[in-house]
Amino acid sequence: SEKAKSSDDGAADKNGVKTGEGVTDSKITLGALTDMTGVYASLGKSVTQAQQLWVKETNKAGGICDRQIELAVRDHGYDPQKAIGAYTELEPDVLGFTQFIGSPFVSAVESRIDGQDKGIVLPQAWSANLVGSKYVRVIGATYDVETINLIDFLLDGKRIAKGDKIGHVYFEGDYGENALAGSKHAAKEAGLTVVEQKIKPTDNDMTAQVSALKQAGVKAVVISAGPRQAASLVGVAAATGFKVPVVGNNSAYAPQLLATQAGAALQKDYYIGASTLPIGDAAEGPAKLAEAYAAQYPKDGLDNGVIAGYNAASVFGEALKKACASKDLTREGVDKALLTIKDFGADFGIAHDFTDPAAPSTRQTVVMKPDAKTPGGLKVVRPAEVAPAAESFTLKP
Amino acid sequence: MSEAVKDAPAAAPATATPFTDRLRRPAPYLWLTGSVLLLLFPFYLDRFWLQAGLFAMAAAIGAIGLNLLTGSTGQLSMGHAFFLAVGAYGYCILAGESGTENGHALTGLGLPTWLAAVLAVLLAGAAGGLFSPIAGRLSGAYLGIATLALIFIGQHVLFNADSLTGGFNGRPVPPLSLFGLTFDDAEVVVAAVPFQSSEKLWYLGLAALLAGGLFARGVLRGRPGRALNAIRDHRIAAGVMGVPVARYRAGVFVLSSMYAGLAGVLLALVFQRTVPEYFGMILSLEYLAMIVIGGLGSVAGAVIGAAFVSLLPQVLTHYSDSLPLVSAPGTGGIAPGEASRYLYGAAVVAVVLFLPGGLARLKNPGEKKK
Amino acid sequence: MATLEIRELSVGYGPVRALRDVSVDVPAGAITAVLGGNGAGKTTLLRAVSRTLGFHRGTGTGTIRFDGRPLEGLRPAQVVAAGVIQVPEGRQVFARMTVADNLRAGALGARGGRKAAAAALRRVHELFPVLADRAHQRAGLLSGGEQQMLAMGRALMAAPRLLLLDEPSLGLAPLMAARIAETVQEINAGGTSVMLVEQNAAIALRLASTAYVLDVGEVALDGPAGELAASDEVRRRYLGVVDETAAEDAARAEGVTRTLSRWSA
Amino acid sequence: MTAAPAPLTVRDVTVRFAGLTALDAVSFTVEPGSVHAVIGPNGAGKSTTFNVLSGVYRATSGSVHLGATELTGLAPHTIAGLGVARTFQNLALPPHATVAESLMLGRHRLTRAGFVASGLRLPSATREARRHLERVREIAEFIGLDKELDFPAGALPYGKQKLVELGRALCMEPEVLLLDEPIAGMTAEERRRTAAVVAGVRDSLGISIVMVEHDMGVVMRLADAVTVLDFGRRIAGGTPAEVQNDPAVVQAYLGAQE
Amino acid sequence: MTTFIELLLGGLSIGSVYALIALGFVVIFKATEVVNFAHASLLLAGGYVTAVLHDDIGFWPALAVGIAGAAVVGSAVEFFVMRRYRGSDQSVLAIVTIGVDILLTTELTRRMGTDVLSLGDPWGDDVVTIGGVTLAETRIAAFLVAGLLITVFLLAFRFTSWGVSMRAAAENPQTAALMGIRLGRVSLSAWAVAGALAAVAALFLTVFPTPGLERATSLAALKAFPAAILGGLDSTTGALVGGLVVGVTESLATGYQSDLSFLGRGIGDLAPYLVMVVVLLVRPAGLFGTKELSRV
Ligand SMILES: Nc1ncnc2c1ncn2[C@@H]1O[C@H](COP(=O)(O)OP(=O)(O)OP(=O)(O)O)[C@@H](O)[C@H]1O
Ligand SMILES: Nc1ncnc2c1ncn2[C@@H]1O[C@H](COP(=O)(O)OP(=O)(O)OP(=O)(O)O)[C@@H](O)[C@H]1O
Ligand SMILES: [Mg+2]
Ligand SMILES: [Mg+2]
Repeated sequence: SEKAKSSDDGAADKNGVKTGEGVTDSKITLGALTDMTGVYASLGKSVTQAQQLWVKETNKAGGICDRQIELAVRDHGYDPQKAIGAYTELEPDVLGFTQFIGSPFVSAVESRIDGQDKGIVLPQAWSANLVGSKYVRVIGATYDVETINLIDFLLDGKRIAKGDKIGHVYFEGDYGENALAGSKHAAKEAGLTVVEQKIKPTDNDMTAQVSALKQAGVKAVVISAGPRQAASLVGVAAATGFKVPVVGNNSAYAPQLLATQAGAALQKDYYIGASTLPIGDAAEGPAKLAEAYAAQYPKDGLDNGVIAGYNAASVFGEALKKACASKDLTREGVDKALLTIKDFGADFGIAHDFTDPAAPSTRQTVVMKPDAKTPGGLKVVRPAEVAPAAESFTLKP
Repeated sequence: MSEAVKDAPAAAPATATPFTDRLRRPAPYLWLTGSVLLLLFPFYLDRFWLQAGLFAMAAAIGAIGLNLLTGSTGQLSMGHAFFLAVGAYGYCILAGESGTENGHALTGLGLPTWLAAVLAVLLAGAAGGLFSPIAGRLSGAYLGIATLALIFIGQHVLFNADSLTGGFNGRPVPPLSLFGLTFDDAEVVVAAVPFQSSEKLWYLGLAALLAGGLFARGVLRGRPGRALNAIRDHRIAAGVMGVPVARYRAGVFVLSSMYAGLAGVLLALVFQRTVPEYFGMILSLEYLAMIVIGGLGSVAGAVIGAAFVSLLPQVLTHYSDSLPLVSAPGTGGIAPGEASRYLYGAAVVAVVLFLPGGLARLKNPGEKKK
Repeated sequence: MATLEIRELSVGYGPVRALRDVSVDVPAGAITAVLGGNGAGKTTLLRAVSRTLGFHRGTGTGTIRFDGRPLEGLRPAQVVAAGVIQVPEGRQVFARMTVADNLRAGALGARGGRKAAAAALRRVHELFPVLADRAHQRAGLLSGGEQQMLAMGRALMAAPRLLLLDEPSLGLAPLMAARIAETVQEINAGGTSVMLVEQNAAIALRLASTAYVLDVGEVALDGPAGELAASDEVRRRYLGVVDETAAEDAARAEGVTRTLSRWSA
Repeated sequence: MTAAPAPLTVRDVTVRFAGLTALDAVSFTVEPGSVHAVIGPNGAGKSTTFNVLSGVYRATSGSVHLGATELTGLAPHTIAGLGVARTFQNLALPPHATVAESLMLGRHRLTRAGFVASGLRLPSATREARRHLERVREIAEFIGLDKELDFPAGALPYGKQKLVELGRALCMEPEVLLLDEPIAGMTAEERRRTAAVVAGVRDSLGISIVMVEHDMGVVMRLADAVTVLDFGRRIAGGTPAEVQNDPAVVQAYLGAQE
Repeated sequence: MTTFIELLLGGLSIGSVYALIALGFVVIFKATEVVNFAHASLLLAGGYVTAVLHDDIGFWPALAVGIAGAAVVGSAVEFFVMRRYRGSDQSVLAIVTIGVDILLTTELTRRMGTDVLSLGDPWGDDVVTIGGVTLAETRIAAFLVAGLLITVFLLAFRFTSWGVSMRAAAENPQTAALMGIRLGRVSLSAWAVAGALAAVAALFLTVFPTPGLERATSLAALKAFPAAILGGLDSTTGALVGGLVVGVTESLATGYQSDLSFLGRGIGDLAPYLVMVVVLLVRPAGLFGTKELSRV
């Protein structure tokens, strides 16, 4: 049968470039496992479109290694069965994945990735649990590190001080609980106490949480949830006269929120951390991308998913170029190439270092603030910086 | 009796006896061809299709169980996913080793995997038994929504009992070993075809499905099946006929939970890692859709419905590039995920509308439901 | 004149033929009885008139006219609006509703106003005092006979022009059955035509002016009730009047010789 | 089976529902092997009596014994297990199951196959099913339902459905058979035939039969003893002839005879 | 103590929104004995129409059109789908509504995309403070509206012929038809009313303190399930009480989660279900539901 074993690895093209899965003489196929119809639809859409934009630009510029890039996209709608199915489907035909939304699903296939498949996967999730694999590479600071940086921002601004209580409202699951680990670490270092409030993605009304935090007397709140929860939290806090700063992780904001009732409150005392500059920033990288993206997708708004997606695709592209240079476009070759990338992506505010699989590609965080006047709705209030407490923090013992 | 009376009635419907029933089934060679095809698939299909098939088999086992409960006894359950979770996690906990993963301590009993699989199924049954004060007393919509509570309780436990479930991280699933054969990704070459976990599990899944199907058929055609139907049709009369209603209701709940448990074990083996997100309400609803699409109260219906519901999205996504109407993700238009939901929603509505007995009726329109 | 004319009516339930070319007339102001054994098609006949065959997946051909107006193509509610009210077989009370609400449901199809409904209710309570006593009890908890009374009372609430009764005395004690008979007569005297399906042929034939006998879906006999009551066939099969020879016939035909031995296993 | 059937004793049974006494200290005894009729106006409490006897209702006070066994307070299926079978005044047949299946349900208490045995199709289960199906055929033939065995019970005419009910109860091989209006809704000829079946059951099986019936003709012909209820109280009892001429009975129930 | 009162009042206020949603379930159940899983999508439909129109025609007209629109969607579901299944098994019908829900939700979320839509209500984020406890004005409005609507329906079911028709049609369609009840009209009206109620509920579910209408809003509607069951699926009073109980339970469980942390955190969602299970153990038909009635 067709499945009968035939050795096809180690093939080389006329230029002596070794090729493997997902690479032909004229084409490099990359996979993207995204969510455009499920709970992370807004992220998935921006990331995917940005990556498609990158593919288009790259191909226009002649491709990589004389090959055109092709992106095979599968929308799993945040359904584990579909996600795993899509991974299984694409894996034999692609070189690697520029995107894999849903860290639980990435964890689910991680043993396959590390054990046999060995293709690079760049998940669009910033959980520390994903760090440590040679092939699954998180781009940017993980949630715990980001949270430590955010708390540092509050300490820095003298908004909180030793002995204070801070509230942490977080999602059940990977994202929230990883962020919580960060805030606990930061609190320990700075002599703070964390008041926990765990919520589920279906909770949209933060009234009870605000009541509880107010009662506990917290001086600031960290939110590691979705945009809606952040909007409700900030809105309710403002309306009930609970005037404390609120900081959120990069997933706790969407520019659409500015048009809601909470819009005004969000622009007052709410801060978001991320490992890239905001898309509306005047720096060259974001500005150019914003322009190109708006030209390509005039109907869609700009948000930070655009940068995240584009950045991830460029990292993959960079690895491909290096692999091409060393004449090895196999998965192994690309992985080796990625491990040599040390200082990439500074156009978007932060340089990433991929040489150590056990560490996130950066520990820096840009702190931003919602602002209705900038495209993408965010402006920088503190440029990329690492909190001392985040320097050496590792989640894994 | 006079001769005239013995004349068969003009419009005699299908007889109920198993013997004649057997005669009415499609010719044996059809079965034979089907079986041979099923047995050969691992030699030709790639992992994606095998895995999709395995998902469908697991779903079919679970759906058979749910059909015993909802179709045959009239007890609506929306908590099926909970018992799937008990099976899946039960297996992991029983078979897994204690240790730490990602900094979390994980408890495991390290039992032989085959024993763990059996115990996991029993554990799911026991979980169903714990629910029997409710399952024995409630029916209809009330039971349906009461069982929904199981989903929420289940998810809560899955996320919070870290040391057992691994929390949001889930747990790795130890590969099953049976008679010295391990169902893992280590390649075994059979007829020049490399057999990995999917290929090996394929046969395990087939065997489990066949056994589960035959067992359910036996139950339905036998004394318990009649008692269950009687409870569905007229609870008081069933009691007066000597059927202990609460005990049977609880009993079938346990049995259906065990089917779910078995499905859960198989799913876990296919997934190779348990993820708490999977065992949510949507999954329960999908199972309900399966049995309605396939045909309430029938084993074949459950299998057909399960195949339909579980394969449809995978197939649509797979062929999303070449299907009209459906556009590739990110290019605007209807995404394959959406298209498959439209189709699946419409299928639920349409099947019930045009085939009141479910898809199973298509095969054999005259056949009595069972 | 309000007349019901049924012509060449054939009805089938899937493959089962329940009625074949049945023609029946219910003249205005008269009581017409329909007799027949189990499965003869009596209920089917009434369903065809009230247009509720659809609920049983039955289909029919032929014509049914009420007051010259064809009933085919009407919805059940429109038939009710025309003044044709049926008391269904097997009581069919709304079990979870109170007795009072059942009666209110009966009045929904009535053409009279609030006053007429109040008067009808008074009348029903007079006929069946137990329905007044139990006004707030759930109908499903009534005894079988009480439910039958409720079903009858409910139909009377609608002030029908043509009343279709499907075994109104089923399960009623002799006294109550006699009361129902009187009531039917009284209603009829008030100008309502009645089509009466009854197993209790004695009562039916006494009340009715004409009668039809259905046998396996066909009209076997019809004529003035008095004449039918005198015929041997009707006497033996429906009136339970047994003379010597008939009893012997019956014994032979029915295989009374059959016995059942004790199960010993 | 048991050689000497036991008497069924109802002693001082009272049943109260919110604001209503459906049975008020009713006592009677059903002699073994006899046909005992319970008659009375509508709502007198006849079906309630049956519901108490079969365990569907719980008596507020009083007791029911079958021989020495106390039935009061037992669950319906336990009572069925002791050999008390009944039919229902308002049919209680599964609409889609065939007559044969409905009758097989009656065999429930006599058969053993559970989930495991049936699921695995153990030979014991198969054998059992075959034997009992045989007996079901026999009973169906006895009551004249052999032609309808494969029909869905729900599509049969009312009178036939009543027969199926009777057959299902007979299939339980009862010691006491409770018949709630077994011949209502039948023509005279069918009544006669059904009455013959009931008589045949008593004669050939020798079981006790308690029967609620409004057809006095049949009661007179079949019953060995009669209990008359009115408003939940026992107002008369004795042989059919005695009861028929009891003025209280005439006044409450029979009315002026035609 | 003020926390307790604040949480209690907060719970009552969100509870009245749940009560409104639950009322929609109850109306359909009373009229057709169907558990309507498509209710969440009706809610989405009503909210969506209001959200896209309010900019152009103002809030109140938009709300009116939204209510009418959801009523039309509800009627369409009845007319094109549910009507064809009359007489089917209850669980089959429930599952058909799941199919309908999938269709409607997919279409609506596709239209909404990833936006968070504002309904443009006039209350904004205004709050009132009573004795140190702050409450959103929107929630007070919700409480009043829920109370009003539930009273109206309670009376309508009990005293109008519409109510009698509806209950009769639900219980025994054939006999109801024999009473001259127009089954089609009755169930159509029930679905229309449920749609309208869903639109009202959508308004209160998406205004402050929640950020707005978006694809996940329909998930929040699921919380009305325990509310409807707990109160009794066929009871309007039950919808109100159930909604309030769920709201308060959820609010207290959330507010005191630190004290309850031995149960695992985040039990706010779970607590209503636990309360529901306990209630069902004691009263299998909910607090105010009609007990399963059966005599033979
Ligand atoms: N719903 C149904 N589906 C299939 N067949 C039916 C249905 N209802 C009635 N029949 C068949 O139609 C025929 C006539 O039945 P029908 O109920 O009209 O008889 P009937 O004269 O009213 O009998 P009874 O005196 O027992 O009430 C019977 O053979 C019966 O089996
Ligand atoms: N579960 C119940 N709840 C309330 N009342 C009941 C219940 N069961 C029976 N009753 C009442 O008890 C009385 C006796 O009912 P029962 O059914 O025993 O009468 P019956 O003698 O069988 O009458 P029929 O000849 O009309 O069948 C009736 O008035 C009935 O309404
Ligand atoms: Mg009839
Ligand atoms: Mg009775």
